[in-house]
Amino acid sequence: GDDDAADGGGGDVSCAVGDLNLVTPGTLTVATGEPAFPPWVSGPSGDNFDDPESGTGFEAALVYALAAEMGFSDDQVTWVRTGFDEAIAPGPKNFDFNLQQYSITEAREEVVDFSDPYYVTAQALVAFPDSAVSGVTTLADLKDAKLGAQIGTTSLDFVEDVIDPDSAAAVYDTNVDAKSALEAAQIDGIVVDLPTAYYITAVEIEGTEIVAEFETASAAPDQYGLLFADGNSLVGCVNEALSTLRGSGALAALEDEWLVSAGGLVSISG
Amino acid sequence: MNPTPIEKVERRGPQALWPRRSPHTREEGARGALIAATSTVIVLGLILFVVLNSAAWPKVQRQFFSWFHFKESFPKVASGFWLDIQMFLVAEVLILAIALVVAMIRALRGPAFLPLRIIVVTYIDLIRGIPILLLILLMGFGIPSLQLPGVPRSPLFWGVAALVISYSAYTAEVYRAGIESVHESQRMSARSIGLTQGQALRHVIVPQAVRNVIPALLNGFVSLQKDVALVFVLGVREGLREADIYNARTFNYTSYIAAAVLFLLVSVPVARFTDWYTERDRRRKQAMSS
Amino acid sequence: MNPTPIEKVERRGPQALWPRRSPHTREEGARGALIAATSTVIVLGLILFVVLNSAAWPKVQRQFFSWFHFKESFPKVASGFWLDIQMFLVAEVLILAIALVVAMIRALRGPAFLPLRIIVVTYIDLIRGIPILLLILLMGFGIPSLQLPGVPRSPLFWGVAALVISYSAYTAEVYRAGIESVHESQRMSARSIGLTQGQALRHVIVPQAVRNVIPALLNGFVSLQKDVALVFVLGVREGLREADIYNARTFNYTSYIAAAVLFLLVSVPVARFTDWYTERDRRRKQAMSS
Amino acid sequence: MTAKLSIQSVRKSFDDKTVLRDVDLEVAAHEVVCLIGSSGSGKSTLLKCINLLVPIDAGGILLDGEDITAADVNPNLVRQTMGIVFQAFNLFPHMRVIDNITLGPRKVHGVPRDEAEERARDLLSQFDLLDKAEAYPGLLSGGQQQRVAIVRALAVEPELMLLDEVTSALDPELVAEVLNVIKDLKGGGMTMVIATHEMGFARDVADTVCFLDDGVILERAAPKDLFGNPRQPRTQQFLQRIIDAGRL
Amino acid sequence: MTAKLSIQSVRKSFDDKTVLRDVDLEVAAHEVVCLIGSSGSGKSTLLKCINLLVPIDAGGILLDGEDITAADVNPNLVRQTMGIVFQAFNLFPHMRVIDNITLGPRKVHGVPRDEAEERARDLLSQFDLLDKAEAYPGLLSGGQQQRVAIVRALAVEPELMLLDEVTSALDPELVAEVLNVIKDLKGGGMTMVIATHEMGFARDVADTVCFLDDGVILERAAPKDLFGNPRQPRTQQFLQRIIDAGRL
Ligand SMILES: Nc1ncnc2c1ncn2[C@@H]1O[C@H](COP(=O)(O)OP(=O)(O)OP(=O)(O)O)[C@@H](O)[C@H]1O
Ligand SMILES: Nc1ncnc2c1ncn2[C@@H]1O[C@H](COP(=O)(O)OP(=O)(O)OP(=O)(O)O)[C@@H](O)[C@H]1O
Ligand SMILES: [Mg+2]
Ligand SMILES: [Mg+2]
Repeated sequence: GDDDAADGGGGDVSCAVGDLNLVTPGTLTVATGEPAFPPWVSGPSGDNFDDPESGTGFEAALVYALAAEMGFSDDQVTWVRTGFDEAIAPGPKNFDFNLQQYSITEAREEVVDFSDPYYVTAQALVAFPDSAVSGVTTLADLKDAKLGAQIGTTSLDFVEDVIDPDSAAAVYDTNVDAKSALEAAQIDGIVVDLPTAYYITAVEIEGTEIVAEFETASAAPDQYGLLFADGNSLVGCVNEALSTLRGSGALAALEDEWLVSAGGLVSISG
Repeated sequence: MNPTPIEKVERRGPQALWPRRSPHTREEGARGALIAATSTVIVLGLILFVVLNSAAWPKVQRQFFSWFHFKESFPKVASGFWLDIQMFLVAEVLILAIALVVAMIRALRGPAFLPLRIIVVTYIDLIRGIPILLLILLMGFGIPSLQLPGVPRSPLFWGVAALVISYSAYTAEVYRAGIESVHESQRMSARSIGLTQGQALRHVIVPQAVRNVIPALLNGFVSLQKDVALVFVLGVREGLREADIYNARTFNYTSYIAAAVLFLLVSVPVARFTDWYTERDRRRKQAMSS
Repeated sequence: MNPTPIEKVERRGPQALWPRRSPHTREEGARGALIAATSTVIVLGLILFVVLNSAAWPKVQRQFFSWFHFKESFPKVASGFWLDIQMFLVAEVLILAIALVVAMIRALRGPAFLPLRIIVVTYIDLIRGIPILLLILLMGFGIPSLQLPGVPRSPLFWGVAALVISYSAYTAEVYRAGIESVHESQRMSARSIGLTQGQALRHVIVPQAVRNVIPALLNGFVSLQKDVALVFVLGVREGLREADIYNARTFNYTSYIAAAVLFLLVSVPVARFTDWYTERDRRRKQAMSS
Repeated sequence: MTAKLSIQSVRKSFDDKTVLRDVDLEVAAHEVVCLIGSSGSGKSTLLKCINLLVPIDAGGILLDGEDITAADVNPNLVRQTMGIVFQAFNLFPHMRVIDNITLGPRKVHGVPRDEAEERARDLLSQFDLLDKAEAYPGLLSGGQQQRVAIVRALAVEPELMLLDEVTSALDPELVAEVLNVIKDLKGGGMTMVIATHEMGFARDVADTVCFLDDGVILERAAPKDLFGNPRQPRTQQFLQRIIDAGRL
Repeated sequence: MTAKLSIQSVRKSFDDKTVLRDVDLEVAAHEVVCLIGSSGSGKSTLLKCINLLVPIDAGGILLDGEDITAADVNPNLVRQTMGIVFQAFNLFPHMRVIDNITLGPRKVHGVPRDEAEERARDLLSQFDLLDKAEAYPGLLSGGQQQRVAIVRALAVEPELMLLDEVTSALDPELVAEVLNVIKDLKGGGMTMVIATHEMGFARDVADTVCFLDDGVILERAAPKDLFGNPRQPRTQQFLQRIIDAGRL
């Protein structure tokens, strides 16, 4: 799986449901995180949270759209949950593909396969209004800031490679811990992808705001892809379905529905 | 170098002399001990007072000590905890047995046993140096992905195996401390009645050694109880993992408190029972005197 | 019950008798030991052979044992590891001291010390029952968010403090095992020459106790060396965290191997040195005989 | 004048086993009392009670007329006025001989190290042990260890010495030396209570001999009376056996 | 006929200290040899060498003409033919008295527990210890402990007994009993090597007495000759001191 995902041989292989290389024949087995967060996976019920089967949330909705495109009915889609390590460990997988905002990088392609990107995001800075970083307008303003990010995200790469602050970024397992550090005033702000930024400022961390959005162009674009076991021939068919969705405008519609951007944010570029 | 005179002794009539219930209870430093205990309690109380009255306490309380979230998370955490207990029991039995064998091999004397001793020391040094998480990942993901025929693939199996391998190395060293604390003359006495090295270890040295290190063994016991949770990286949903999930979902840490309460419910009684038991045993077997 | 006759003894002329270099080297089970050692090596070799020749090995190797990724990740991991060493040194010194005080308080006898003993036992039981990660989170995030004036906010500070509090509880129990393994007659002798309980503990009991549990203390030492890494949950970028970051970025676990190698570079020499030193000390102070 | 040491109706049980039953004993200043009696009769236990190493169940022990078993007495100060040497050698194995001996004087009486060591070396040479000053106890023979234990007890310059079969592990050559040292101590006015199986030694050194039997002092007399003319049948039987064993 | 035990030019050093220098000793079957000598002269070390508990540096030890210090000898089988009782009591503190005694017979000789315990109780009652069978050693008095140690050594029915000052911690009443047991053993043909400070005991029981001095057997003779007419000045001096101590 060193090259393009298409080397599974998608062109030659039939993409009929019966011919697909599936973990459970006839069923599309999709993995996501435990728990999965809005706005990527939401739920219809009270807490609006973590119910992929409801098809609410961007990634959940995307999966059902892809499944339909590939010829699966909704009840032919089953969800499994994986931790980070299970998803990337070598050996057989218990899912056909896994999606939880995995950024596509070259190094990762060595051990797993990614689909074509299904979303490209910008990074955003979240902080309390009275913090040291509120009101910054240039990357240079952030040089002496103490910033945090979640491990394994391109947000972290962005802080390190693009902002490159004087004190190394604090790295957290989860945004929950990052939030606690913010509340403990151990860091000035956290960098997350924009959709997540919207969600956590609105729901999770009372009183925070999106201080700024970073222009995508200034960093390597952060592209999310579906993750497959290394060498999985399914990639080709999924990519086909994905490009159909993109061509038809269905993908953009899903983005609009779930990943609302309010606009009017301060934008910082290099 | 004149001996200090006895202070504050009153003459008493012999009728005051018996019966006495707790003779010479006044130990040196008795007042100091009372002062120390009282001031500890006062200081802790003060800290508690300051914390509880700080402006930000309600927020911290909500995030770490919320009764609501405790009740919410408890059932899930408890159900995962049951798996922890099972893993723990299986692992602990294996660890105590394997570590004992390892420690006994290490304690063998004589050049004939050198190769075995080298193997055992290498094992202990190497395994203790490796972060246990890495061992769990390596065995839990690495071995099944080799897809060797006849080799189990269950992450639970390999996770517990990794814990056993790692903890056995630590526990073997605890046993060794015990073995070395048994006086050499015991080994000699045992050999002199014709026991082999192995028999001497088994019947004479090890039983005394184990008694000598029970608190340290219990340490391993208590920390294994918590470390079984590490198999969560393999995707196993045990108690701490459930607490994690709850925490990630709600951004509230109280679920960890629920997990801690469960751990305490097991570990404290075990520790108290062990202390009571060893103390009783000690009294039965060893007089206060030479 | 007739004694077994001595087997396989040849008559030798007295000229063959001296000088002898290693008298009666043939220990019982010598052949068994050799067989055991050899077969262990053979079995390990076989396992290695099967693993290295399995179809999936190159994949596992690429993800766990890649020389390229080792070189790539090593500098970052090593720089973070330096922070680990610093945290470790500070924490270990505090732990050894605090735990000793705690263990000594626990070892005091007499009703006067009961309140102090209760405080100390509660501390040990409670702290050992709490997952160390929770303690780190609670102290590392909880205390600074109280925003008390004059109280440090640094996650490093509180992370290390949590480690010290947790490890002191475990280490105190190790010391206790040592203290209890010193024979009661030593305490009596010490008291009989007029030492107070505290002096008896300090000059007579504890020095012997520490020697008796050095391997178990070293266990704590080795595992603390790895557990300092846990402050990473507070966002501190130490060695294991750097390995984590590398792994998350590349999905490659070799960075953990780099971390393990660094740990081994410290822990193995320490373990070997300690063994050598205690053995020398033992030889100097304790004859083989009663 | 009150007695130096007065033991009044002391009772002691271990769990369900009564080891001392109403023991009464007066020891005058400068008096040497020897306790004899069969194994298990309670000699060692009585000495430990006097040293407050074993708490008594009932009765009282008075030192210079002061009840040292009273609740408000600091047992440590009491112990500083007594030296005790046990039946088994209880040296500290992690300390050199010289440190074993100077520990008490230095820590309890605050004697400077130099002075304590000088005094210790004097004592060691009296006991023919000067060359062992720097050795660890584990390297000494049994006899050497016991002699060091005696030196250690003497080093705190006690007013009252309690000796528990101190010669039992001693090489007979050295018994004479120990005897002489003890006689010197006696000459210097030391009050002593000595548990012993050496009847010759008791006859030589004791002012009073007490025969203990099953936790009771059955007979108490001057050595020549007790050995020459024992009154209790149990005492007679005990001494007869010793004569049979060639020890008297 | 070859000697039961033949010690040939045995040398032993601990680190830099030489403890045995070319010791030669022949013990015939059924002979009782007593080792006497001052503290530190090497008596205990010699007995441990014979029991192969301490490896020798040079020389040889022959049992029934067979070199038991040869490299191809299993020391365990050798030890099964000897019993040794140490100077200090080395009972196993975690085992009841009866288990201490039966451990050897059961594990080494495979005697069934019932049989071993029956035999052990016989021995215990001979030594007046039957009521202590179920007790743990820590609860026994010193004398009681040492008697149990003797019983334990006898329980494996050895061909050769090595006794290291077995009476030194014993209450004199019991010395006679132990002596009688040892005499019985001698009557039964037991070969024994006994280190002792009890000259009376040596005179009574020994066929031959060896005087050890600084790692060398200076004099070897029948007891009446050695005690009555010692030839070496060092032996005379040693005995004189013992007479002074009232022990001979
Ligand atoms: N701590 C203890 N617990 C229970 N029993 C004990 C304890 N200490 C001593 N004993 C018992 O008390 C009795 C008296 O023991 P003690 O050591 O005082 O005897 P002794 O006269 O000194 O005997 P010996 O001459 O053998 O030294 C013995 O039967 C012994 O088993
Ligand atoms: N393991 C050892 N290491 C070093 N020196 C030792 C060791 N064992 C004994 N020694 C020394 O060897 C010498 C002889 O000791 P040994 O115990 O054989 O004497 P002993 O004749 O039995 O004396 P005692 O009558 O006091 O029991 C002593 O000086 C002793 O210090
Ligand atoms: Mg006694
Ligand atoms: Mg000896």
